[in-house]
Amino acid sequence: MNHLLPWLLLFLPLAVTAANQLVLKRTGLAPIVSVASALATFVLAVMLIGTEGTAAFAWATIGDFHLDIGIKLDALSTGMMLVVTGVGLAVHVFSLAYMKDDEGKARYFTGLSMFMFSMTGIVLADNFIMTFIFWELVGFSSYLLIGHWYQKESAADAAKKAFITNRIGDFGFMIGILMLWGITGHLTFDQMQPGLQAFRAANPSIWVGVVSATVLCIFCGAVGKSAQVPLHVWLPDAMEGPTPVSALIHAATMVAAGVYMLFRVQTTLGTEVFEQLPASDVIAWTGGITALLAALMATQQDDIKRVLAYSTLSQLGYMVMAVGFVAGDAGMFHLFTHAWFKALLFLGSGAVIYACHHEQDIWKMGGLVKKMPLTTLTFAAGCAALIAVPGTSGFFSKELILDAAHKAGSPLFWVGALVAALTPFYMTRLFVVAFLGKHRSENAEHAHEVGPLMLVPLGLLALLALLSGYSFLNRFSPALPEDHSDAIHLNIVSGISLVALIIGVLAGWLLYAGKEKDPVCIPLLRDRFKFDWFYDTILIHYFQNFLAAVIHFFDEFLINGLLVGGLTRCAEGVGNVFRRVQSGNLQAYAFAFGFGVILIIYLTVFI
Amino acid sequence: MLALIVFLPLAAFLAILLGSPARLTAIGAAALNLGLALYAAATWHCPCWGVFSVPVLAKPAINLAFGFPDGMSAVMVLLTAIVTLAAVLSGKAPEGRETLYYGSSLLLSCGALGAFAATDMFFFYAFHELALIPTFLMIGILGRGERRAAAWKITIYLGLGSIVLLAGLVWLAGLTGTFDMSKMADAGRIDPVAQKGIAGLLIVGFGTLVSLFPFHSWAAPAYASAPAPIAMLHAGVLKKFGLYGLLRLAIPLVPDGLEAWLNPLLLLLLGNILWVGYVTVSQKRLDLMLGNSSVMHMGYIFLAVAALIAFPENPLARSAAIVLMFAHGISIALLFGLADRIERSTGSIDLADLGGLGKSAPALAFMFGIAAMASIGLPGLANFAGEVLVFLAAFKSYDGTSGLGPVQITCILSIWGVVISAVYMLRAYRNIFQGPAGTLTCSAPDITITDRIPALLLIVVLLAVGLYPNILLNLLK
Amino acid sequence: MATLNNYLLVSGLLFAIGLAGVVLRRNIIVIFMCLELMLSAANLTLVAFSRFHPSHGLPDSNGQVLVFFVITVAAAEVAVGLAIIVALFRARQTLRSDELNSMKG
Amino acid sequence: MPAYYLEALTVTLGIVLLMAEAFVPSKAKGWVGIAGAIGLAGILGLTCLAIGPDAKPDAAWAKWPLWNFYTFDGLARFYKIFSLLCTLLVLLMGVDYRKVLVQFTDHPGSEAGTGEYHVLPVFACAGMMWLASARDLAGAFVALELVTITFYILVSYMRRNIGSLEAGVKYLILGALSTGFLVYGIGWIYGSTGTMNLLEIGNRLRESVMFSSVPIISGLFTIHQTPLLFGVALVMVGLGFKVGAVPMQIWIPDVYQGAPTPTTAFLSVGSKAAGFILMIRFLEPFLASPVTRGPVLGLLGVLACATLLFGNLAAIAQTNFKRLLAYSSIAHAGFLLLALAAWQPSDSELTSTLVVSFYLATYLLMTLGVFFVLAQVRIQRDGENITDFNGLGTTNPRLALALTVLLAALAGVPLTAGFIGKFFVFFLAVDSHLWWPVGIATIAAAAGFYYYFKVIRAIWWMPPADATPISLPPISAACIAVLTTAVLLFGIWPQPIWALLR
Repeated sequence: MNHLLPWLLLFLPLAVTAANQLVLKRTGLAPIVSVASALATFVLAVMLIGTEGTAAFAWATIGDFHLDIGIKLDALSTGMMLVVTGVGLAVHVFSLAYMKDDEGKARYFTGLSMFMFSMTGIVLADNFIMTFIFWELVGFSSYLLIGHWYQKESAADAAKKAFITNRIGDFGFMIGILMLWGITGHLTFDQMQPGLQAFRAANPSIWVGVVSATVLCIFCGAVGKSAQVPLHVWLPDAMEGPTPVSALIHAATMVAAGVYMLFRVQTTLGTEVFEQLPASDVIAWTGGITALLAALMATQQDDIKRVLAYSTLSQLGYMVMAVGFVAGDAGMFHLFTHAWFKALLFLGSGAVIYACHHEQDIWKMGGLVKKMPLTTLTFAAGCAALIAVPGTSGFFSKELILDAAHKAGSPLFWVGALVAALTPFYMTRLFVVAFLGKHRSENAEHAHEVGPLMLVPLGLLALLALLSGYSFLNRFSPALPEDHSDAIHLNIVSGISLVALIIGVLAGWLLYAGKEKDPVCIPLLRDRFKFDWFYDTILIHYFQNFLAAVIHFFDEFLINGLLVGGLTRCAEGVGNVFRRVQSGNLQAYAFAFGFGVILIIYLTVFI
Repeated sequence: MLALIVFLPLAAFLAILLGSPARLTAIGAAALNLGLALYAAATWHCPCWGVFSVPVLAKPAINLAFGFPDGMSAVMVLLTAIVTLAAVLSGKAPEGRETLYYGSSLLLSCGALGAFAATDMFFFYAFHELALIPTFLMIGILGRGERRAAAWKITIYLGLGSIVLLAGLVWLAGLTGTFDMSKMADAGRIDPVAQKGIAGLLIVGFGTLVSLFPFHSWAAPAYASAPAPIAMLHAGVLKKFGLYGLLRLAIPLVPDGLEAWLNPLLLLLLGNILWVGYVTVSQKRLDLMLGNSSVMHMGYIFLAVAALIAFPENPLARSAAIVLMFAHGISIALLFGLADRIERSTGSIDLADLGGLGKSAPALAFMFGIAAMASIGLPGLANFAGEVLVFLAAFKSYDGTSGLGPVQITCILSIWGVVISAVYMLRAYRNIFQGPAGTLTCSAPDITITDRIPALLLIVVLLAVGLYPNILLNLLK
Repeated sequence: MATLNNYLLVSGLLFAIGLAGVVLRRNIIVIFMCLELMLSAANLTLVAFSRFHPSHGLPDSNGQVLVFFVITVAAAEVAVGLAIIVALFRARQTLRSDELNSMKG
Repeated sequence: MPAYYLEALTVTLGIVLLMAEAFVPSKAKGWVGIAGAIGLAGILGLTCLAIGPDAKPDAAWAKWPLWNFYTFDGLARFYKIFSLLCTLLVLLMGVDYRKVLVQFTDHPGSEAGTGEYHVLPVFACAGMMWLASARDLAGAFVALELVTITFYILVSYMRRNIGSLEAGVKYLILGALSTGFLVYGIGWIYGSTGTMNLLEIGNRLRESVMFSSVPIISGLFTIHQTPLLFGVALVMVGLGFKVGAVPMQIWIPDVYQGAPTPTTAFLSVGSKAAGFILMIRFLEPFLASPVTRGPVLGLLGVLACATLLFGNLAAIAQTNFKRLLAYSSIAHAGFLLLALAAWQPSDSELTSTLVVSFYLATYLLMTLGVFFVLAQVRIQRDGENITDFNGLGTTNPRLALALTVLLAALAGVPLTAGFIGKFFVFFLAVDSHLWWPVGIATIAAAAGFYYYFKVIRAIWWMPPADATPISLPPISAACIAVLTTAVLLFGIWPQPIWALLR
């Protein structure tokens, strides 16, 4: 492999970040430079397709031990790079128009470049510490971009929430990395499997438990980053960021990094290992539950981006579930297709929001099909892919996951089927309410079609959304089940999913066509199953803050007051007793003196 | 040559006493010293650094001797020089108190340099104490808020800690029969019972100086009240003396004794990380929060020390401790320096009063953001390198077969501290720089160009070590 | 004939009486006299030891020399002491020891 | 020059000064003190010429029987220098202290009748110098009484001042009491060993080791252990009184507080040092003998612990600075006793004698320095409370700096002379495995740190009550400067004192 290109791919965005921050932010060149770098990385990613190899340099060396920054190129990473840079390029271009009037434009593009650097690092990493490093860095970039409009309370809070929630996941991730290091003796992916085999051979009785625990710890990282229940709460809030950011980070790439990482672990440790681990069931169930709960919550959201955010959660749940069924390649394929169509949907919603003067409530839109037909068309393509209309990319990938669930004979298959019905339901609701019917607000009335800088990315992504399931495109997917073909077979799985699709669409259409306001109101779903309430009120407000206050009190009272103050007072008290002896009375002195003499004589003579 | 580095601040201090312009002299001396320290750190292997030695007492032999027994001293000297320059640059003396202000900063610097460079135990201890005196005085005289109470507290705590430490050191010197730290190991293995006693005294003594739980109550109020350069120098540099001492003396000389105290030490360092971590969460003022956070982060360095105690042949732990000491020194100095800027700019340090400062002071927001991120261990900044090495060091002996040992369990619990520090740091950043601007912040001036220099100096160091830790690790070879 | 122990007993008693006087009496002059009594007791001890440890057939002179010194010193002490006590009486118009307590603690 | 010339010269100086003071008509008496100081400085210069009989065995004087109860070795020379230096500084302090003195004498406002105050220390000095050479209990007793009786006068010198008189009477009664015990104790030792010569006592005890059952037969003589120890205990009572060991410390706070400040300084340095040198000389034979070593060391250990605890803890709550210094002087006595309790005989590298002497030398520098400042504060602020030092850092920063250094030295902060002394005491105690006393000494040092820094806190952190700066007269200023510099210098480079001792 050519050594220069991958390093360039990794460090070009960093250089651009630095240049933007240090020099270019005052000149107005920052956006252009960032877009150019996105283009360049996309070209590099395309050039690297099909190459394999590794390269590394020591980042921290202590004696024989060293932590490396290394690059591992294989089908998985190059394919993932294509997704990252492809969506990245589209989003960069789209942002040029979307953020045109924003005064923090330079900061925004700096953040985007920073994100591209971090994401590239995760994808190319050849060892766990490097993964962790960039894992944290994407979190940081995401923090920057969610909080782009930092003067808005909600944006600032959302950014903080995203970072901290991810940190909680990383808590487990770090432990998992450390344990895996202990078990296999290595941090580099390529060297782990022999270590694991040796461990397995040496500890036939306990290895399942230990490795399961380790994998679950690592999975915690994915739960945080890929926003699985119960750490999913940050992702809907993250919609406070600019919409292109949502498209790039919170739909297509960063949130998928959890799945990518899990799949990397799975291939590294060996799929047959995973088949024996009870941890796999936990992963699958977590994914399934997330998919279901998120889909349910999506049905009752009014904010266009939040609907999409919950949809993202739900689809990520699918992918995680696939990994849990040791069908990570199916998950990766879904990741690949999902990246395109979800980015498309987000950018489409961005175009809508932009056109409606930052109106995000779907009930205040309506009739947009007439105002902005091209956007509507692309959005419809995205919808079709998401709800898995046969022939679209989403159909092929989702089918594979359901297939895997079916093969495993798990009840999760029915959960997946339910989600497959819910997805068309809420997407139909969204489409019908936002694009069809009459416009229901000033903003929607004055909306007009967006410019070419936005439309071109939308169009390209729409093509990919529809076509990326076919073999001329899906061979670029990071991973693909070997027996996959792009023909549509009718079997029990596809039958059930077709039925689900039809039920969902029909229900959505019947319920929402022509409605002025939401005819259904399920408080539990609107309150997002009270997760946020539970975290904010119970965990943060009552538990964490109360705990902190109590500990603070004890710190002041016990340690500072009793221990330290007590010791001081004790010393002073003894001193005051001593001072009592110095009464000033000569007789008492003489008496004390005499007493002392007796004591001394006793001590000297009789002891 | 090394003596030159140590005594240059002292010479500048005397020059200031004799009437030389205080700020200029201090900056000049600090800058010159940084140059020398850089050179020294790069070439510490050269035997020329180890020759300075003046006998002050013939029998028992005590020498005023400086040298680099290993890279750790060189790194600490470098850290001191960097923070000193940043501290004197960012200091702003009250009218008419320049002499005191800059003089004591220089004296503090001299003490710290002497302590890290001394090879004789007597001066190792003595220089540290020399540095404490200006700390106490400055907090009491030029501090703010509850300065008297805070100064009194730090005086008493550190005074008592030093005396406990002295008892341990004297015991050690008595058993080894020499004050030369490099020759102490030649005396042979110390009796285990004595080791246990010495180790206990050293842990409490050094621990108090490093604000080991539960001897930490002095730190937060003192740093909150201290003038910026003193807070920077003490929290950044001088506090590390205790850890340096543990690594330099305790670990090589009383390993068995330390091992006997391992489990209590693990509990105490968890106290630092979790207990003080939550204390930090409930702070309402930035300065107190930073003070507590500095206490909390000491726990991680203690974790490295504990890992070194538990697994003696663990070069990872030693390097981790040094990297983290260095990184924490730089980052906390940066935080204290910038907190002072925030207060100067807005007139308040209370988290509830501030908000939206990022709009009117973007450069300040950027720099503080970097400092905050460094403090919560973001990769790319030096602290992360230290922390990750600490965690790896703690898992050094874990192989999966035999469950998690106490060190690993402590490490796992400590990692939760990473979450805690994100909670309070981001909350502070959120409350100060984000959200809508308030009356105090809407027209607050941004950090001036001259004030940016010290902050940038520290940021560059943080980034350099963070992006490529081998810069620092190569110095340790 | 009186033995060494008899002398030592008497001198010990004298010493104890002196000490008791110092501890119990309130008048400074009396206390001072008791102190002299103690010195005399010590002198008696010295002389007794000197007498009962003859060297070359004569009482050992060391002890006796010290006795003379003690007497001299005691005289000087009395001279100075009485002067101070007189000054105190002039200033305070009292010689009660328990009234001397302006400094304590 | 035979060493005893030094004492003779000192006494002569005293007499000449006394005569001159009486017959030279002058209103101001400052010159007496200055003349005395100059004279003492001359004698101080002569100490380097002084030699003992070993240096010149052929000389006629070397064969005198005087050398049976007078010795001249390095230690003696050191303590003679010490006494001379201390007295010299006290005389100088007295010169500036006249302003207070004249308020409380028979003719208020006039210096008539204050001249003796500047002469008497010279006589006390002669006594101390003799003590440094004492080798015979009788001689030691007389020298000690010369010191003590002089102090009776010095303490109560302000005869219109109730405090001074009260202090004088208390010192007189308790001092005389301790003298009684001392003589009685000497009597018993004499009775048990048959001699008052310390060298001879040592010899007899050493010979008696061969028959180490009780009673011990030594040559012609039977040594009964019990009466011997009884005597030793009583003598220790007398000496403990001098050095301020608990429970014989009882007089110290009141007397120190009431006495004129230069006298307090003299008491706290000179008298204490005299007590310690005599204690060293006296204990040497008993510590050399295995029969008596155990009980004596035990006694010293207990005394050290009690003294350390009492002195330091009782000092914490003091508000009067002079009284605080009194407790501090007890506290330092505790450290010195600890060094003795950790007895290392003369063939070891670091002997207790050396450490005690070194400690006393540093103690002289710091304590006298502090007393110089205190005297000026007393004169100019008319008070001796810690609050009278408030804000000294703003009104006179240089004086404040000096006082800070001195107090830090007393507290034992490194790079000051005070630290090295404490350091060696700890070193000795640890070497001798005196764990309990070391623990107590640690607590004591911590408490000491606390109360000395209380004064530093007042100096720097408190606002001044009186904005007029304290101005230093030249003599005091020079002395404070020299002493502070010495404290710092010897803190970094203690070798000169060490060299003097060896």
